[in-house]
Amino acid sequence: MNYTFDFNAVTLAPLLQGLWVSLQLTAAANVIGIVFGFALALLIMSPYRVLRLPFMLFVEFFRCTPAIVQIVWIFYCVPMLFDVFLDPVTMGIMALGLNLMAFNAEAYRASIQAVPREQLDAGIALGLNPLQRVLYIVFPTAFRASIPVLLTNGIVIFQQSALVAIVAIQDLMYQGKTLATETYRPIETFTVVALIYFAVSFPITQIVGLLERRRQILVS
Amino acid sequence: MTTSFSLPLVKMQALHKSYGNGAIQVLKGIDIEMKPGERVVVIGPSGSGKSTLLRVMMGLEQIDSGSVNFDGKPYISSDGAGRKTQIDTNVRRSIGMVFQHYTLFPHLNVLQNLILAPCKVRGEAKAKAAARAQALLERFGLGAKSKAYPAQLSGGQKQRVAIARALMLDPKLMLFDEVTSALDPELVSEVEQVILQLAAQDMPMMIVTHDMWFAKNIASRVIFCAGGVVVEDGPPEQVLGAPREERTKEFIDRVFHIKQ
Amino acid sequence: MTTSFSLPLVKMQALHKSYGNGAIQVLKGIDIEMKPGERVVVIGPSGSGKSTLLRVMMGLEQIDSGSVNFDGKPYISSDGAGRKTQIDTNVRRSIGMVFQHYTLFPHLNVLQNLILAPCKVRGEAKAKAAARAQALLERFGLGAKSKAYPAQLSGGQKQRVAIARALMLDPKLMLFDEVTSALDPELVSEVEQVILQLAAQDMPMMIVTHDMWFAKNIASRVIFCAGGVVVEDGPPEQVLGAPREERTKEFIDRVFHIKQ
Amino acid sequence: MTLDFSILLRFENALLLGLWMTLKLTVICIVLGCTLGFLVGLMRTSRNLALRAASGAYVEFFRGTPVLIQLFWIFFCLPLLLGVELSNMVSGVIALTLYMGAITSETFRASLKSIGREQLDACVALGLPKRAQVVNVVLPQAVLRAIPTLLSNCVSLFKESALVSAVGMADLMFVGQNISNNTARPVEVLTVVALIYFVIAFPLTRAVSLIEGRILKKLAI
Amino acid sequence: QTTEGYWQGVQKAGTLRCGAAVAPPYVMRDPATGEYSGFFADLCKEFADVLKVKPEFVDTTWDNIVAGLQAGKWDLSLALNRTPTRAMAVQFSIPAMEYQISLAYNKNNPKIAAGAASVADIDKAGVTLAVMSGTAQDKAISAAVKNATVMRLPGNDETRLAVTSKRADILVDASDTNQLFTQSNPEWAVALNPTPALAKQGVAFGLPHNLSAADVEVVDIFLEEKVATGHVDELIKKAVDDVLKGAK
Ligand SMILES: Nc1ncnc2c1ncn2[C@@H]1O[C@H](COP(=O)(O)OP(=O)(O)OP(=O)(O)O)[C@@H](O)[C@H]1O
Ligand SMILES: Nc1ncnc2c1ncn2[C@@H]1O[C@H](COP(=O)(O)OP(=O)(O)OP(=O)(O)O)[C@@H](O)[C@H]1O
Ligand SMILES: [Mg+2]
Ligand SMILES: [Mg+2]
Repeated sequence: MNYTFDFNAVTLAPLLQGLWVSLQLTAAANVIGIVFGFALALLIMSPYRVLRLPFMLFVEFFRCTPAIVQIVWIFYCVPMLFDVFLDPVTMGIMALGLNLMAFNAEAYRASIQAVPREQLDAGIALGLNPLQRVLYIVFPTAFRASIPVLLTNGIVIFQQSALVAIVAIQDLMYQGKTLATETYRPIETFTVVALIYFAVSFPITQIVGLLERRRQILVS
Repeated sequence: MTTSFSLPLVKMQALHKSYGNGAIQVLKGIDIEMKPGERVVVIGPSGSGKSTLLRVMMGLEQIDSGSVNFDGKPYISSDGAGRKTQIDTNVRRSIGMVFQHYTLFPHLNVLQNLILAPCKVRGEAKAKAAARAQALLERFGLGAKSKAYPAQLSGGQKQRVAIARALMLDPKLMLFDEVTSALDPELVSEVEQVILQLAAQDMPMMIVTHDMWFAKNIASRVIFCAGGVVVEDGPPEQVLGAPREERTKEFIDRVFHIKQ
Repeated sequence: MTTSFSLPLVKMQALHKSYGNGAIQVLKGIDIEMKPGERVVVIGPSGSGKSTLLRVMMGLEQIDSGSVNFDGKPYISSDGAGRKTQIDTNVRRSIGMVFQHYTLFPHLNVLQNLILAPCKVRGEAKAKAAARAQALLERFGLGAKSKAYPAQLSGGQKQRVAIARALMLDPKLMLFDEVTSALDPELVSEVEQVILQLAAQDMPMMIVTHDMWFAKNIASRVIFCAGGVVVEDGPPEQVLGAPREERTKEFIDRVFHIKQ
Repeated sequence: MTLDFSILLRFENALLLGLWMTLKLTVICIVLGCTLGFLVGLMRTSRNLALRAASGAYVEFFRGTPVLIQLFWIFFCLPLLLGVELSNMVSGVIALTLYMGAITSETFRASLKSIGREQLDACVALGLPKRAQVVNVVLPQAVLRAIPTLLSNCVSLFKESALVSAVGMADLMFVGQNISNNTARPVEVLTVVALIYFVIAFPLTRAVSLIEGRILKKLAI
Repeated sequence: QTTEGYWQGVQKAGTLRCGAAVAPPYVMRDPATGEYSGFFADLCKEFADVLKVKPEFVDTTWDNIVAGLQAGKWDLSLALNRTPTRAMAVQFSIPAMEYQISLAYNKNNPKIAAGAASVADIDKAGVTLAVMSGTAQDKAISAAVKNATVMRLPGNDETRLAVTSKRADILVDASDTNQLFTQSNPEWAVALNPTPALAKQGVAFGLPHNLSAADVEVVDIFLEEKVATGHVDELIKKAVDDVLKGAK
């Protein structure tokens, strides 16, 4: 290896600016994913076929196509088809939020279905009405059970947010690419960018691991 | 209690129940009358429908046909024409049930588990319900555990909390479905003592158990079910000690080993 | 058996065992001698170290100090200086064990479960092992199940297969750790019958059980353990029927309810 | 605007060619990635601290950074660092294999961990030699239990492979964008590209739940 | 012999690897076959003939066309503008032609005043300029605008898509490239060559950093002749014709 490193070329300011955008995208997408994902979960579990089917299709579509295709599609095709023009960051939030919604809906569904039937039986035996059973038994237990998956999905979306660089939203990846082409120092730039992503994700994955271990102890 | 002693507390008539759209016939015509103050122990082979019977009584299952009256009022009925079972939810509230697997709500602590139903169902004030709950817990030797979460309790403690929770609604009938069979042998008796304590106060109950000693000590009447029908019904000395039916005898010998 | 009858089959000396680097002392000096043909039932409160004792005998656990001789040969030993426990794996092969939770290999069918060890350990020919296995299964009333997978069997059937699997290696001692306590009450006796059948052939065994009837019928000797030591040791009539130690009596009363 | 999907017929071959590249890349990386993942999964449960730390760092890093940056890094930095020339295909295979290895190692680790201690106790009680314990008891169960998650991992890889278009590999996504530029019909082209991905991935996800049900039933877990 | 020339090495390998990112009419990729055309691609083929090796086009993007050369993924990059900063990372041949930057836009777009002629006229807040990330036009426009937003996209496909889908207002590209774009979208697309000119640079082959002066000279001499004889102009004309024919 005859390469001489020069990390001085990597100016942190634009990268941190980009990180700020990435974090904003991630946070907003997570709000959408966590809130509307739950509504979506209820819809795909609806007893009515006509209601259930279109939303199931929606979920499966987002789960079974590459995120980059979704982002490019939403970015270019939505304006052409529907004549709506939103600023790029809003579009990015929409794309990532819809994607996360689909994945979170699945997580919610799984944990709602995992609420043991006995818990509901106990609710009936205690005279709780159906709404009270959902409110006081199903929601709290299901939500708690889904927290680790929601967090994991949240981190995944942080990483997927790098894809918006391809549609020129000025996130961390975009700033990294720009810096790399400006300075002709791709190794240093991409290494620093990767480390920044890692520095944000890693602590959260550790927290998820901790939560999961604690849950296992609680459940057993 | 307001009911006159001659009226039955529970009157089941021709109960039929199947699973899988009639594929598995579980109850094939059950008629049981239970007087107030009676403690009925139900025994029978695995799969004979004991749990199903209790679940029907609790209003947890649809029935195919038959009816149940409770305390003189119609409670459950189905005309057998495939329509939904009619269950009177007001009547249902006067029945309490404890299950084999601890069904405490894991996200609530002991006190919260106890006061959830009184507050939400009857709109009782939190403080008042909490005071009643604490008193009940003291009585069951769990006074110190009111802030603990279910995961921090032993199996026996969980079952005692579950019993206390059911009692918070002042039930007129308690159902117990193998409440000790998931417990370590050493923890069985602490739960059984609590139920015996209730029995001493003349609480009417229906109990499914495999514990011979407990059955003998708690029952005022024993019913042996097999194949979805009542095979033998009588005082414990008869059904457990000197069964008249061959099937009862064979079952008692096999499960309780008592005769050897 | 080649051993002369005066020699002990098992001789445990000053067994000490702790978990968590000495934090939890489980066995605090156990000395048990067992003669060939003896059937020792071990009883005691939960956490008293019964399972640990059997696991040590099976060579599944390291010990802190002490030794076990088997059939006159040194089998397990540890000098207490923190060095690894010495376990003679050849001797270990002459001991069989059945656990509380069916530990059949779920991806192998019944026959494959039975012949895995003989083929891999002793290099027995597949056909020969299969023939022996089939014969054993017939004897245990499982002749028709040899192609079934564990998931397709009832709990009682699984435990009988587990016993057959252990017998395939012609053990000189069998260990049973609460083999019926995870079973439905009705399935208990089919497993106990199989063990009684082995007892009738003078198979030496050590059994942990909470089933009073079974303990009485199988034991030639009962040991009551508590707090990591042997509290009482004697014939079943004594330990179960008229215990000399206060702790034994209290335990028997509580767990077996027999005295009430 | 009016949509006209018929223009895509002219590019049937191009799309198939792109799909072929995507599938080739996916299949190669599945094979290599699963192998790597299995070895790393074993390393992560190893008693050797150095092995554990190294494999842990690898997995955490690849799970903690976007695949896009991994691709960029391996495409443009790795050759410089190693001082060797790597073709696009080789770079793509390396990048996606490392990604796949990281996610499957977690799958294998979980499935190894899910084999209860009782199974190993039973092995000892039966006197099984170490080799038979691993080959006849642990491995088959670990692989069986891992299958459903491995399949999901494969679907993920298939989807992530679309990212190689960003570094200029002519996969399905790249070809799609190329066509959309030439025909000025992005809506039709991108929609069809998305549908192609969907048509392949969806049955696979269905298969996952089917197989999962079977395995759960068979092993009665 | 101590050092063997770079091109001898290529001859030994048997193929000349050319890094190609799309920018019609310089470099074009037929989506149906994946084959490359355009006049720089033609030049590359002719240079391969000189070396008596097969040309091989490696797909890439404008973002990576320098990095790929640095990483040794190919032997020369097609249609690279000569800029001083790039020259610090890679080497250049002599220019094959001069290029300038034009601005293409939708003539119905209210944000762009009718008489716009200079960069200053369109440099307003709210105006988005789409440009291929990492290209010379990217560098030039980024330096020139103060108020408008620059939207850097990975390739020609995306920049055109951005303007077509109205995600961006103006497409900043080489004037030849933009001319092709307006000619194939005559209903709405127009282009203007800003005055003063944004950049006048030579377009050349990008060459690895470690090439010796003698190796660079091989390419220079090859190009010198093609330019002088007017052969390059012929190739350009042919490429433009091809594009316009294909659009119909
Ligand atoms: N939800 C269900 N769907 C289908 N079949 C069921 C269902 N619940 C119970 N059954 C079947 O109904 C029959 C009676 O079950 P039940 O649980 O009432 O028996 P049990 O007498 O309580 O047995 P055990 O002593 O094992 O608890 C069994 O054959 C069982 O398989
Ligand atoms: N792997 C382990 N790590 C730490 N402590 C353990 C472990 N296994 C057992 N123990 C502890 O050792 C003690 C004895 O356990 P053991 O299982 O031998 O009791 P037991 O007599 O078999 O009880 P039971 O009747 O409940 O089966 C208990 O306090 C238990 O918590
Ligand atoms: Mg039952
Ligand atoms: Mg034990």
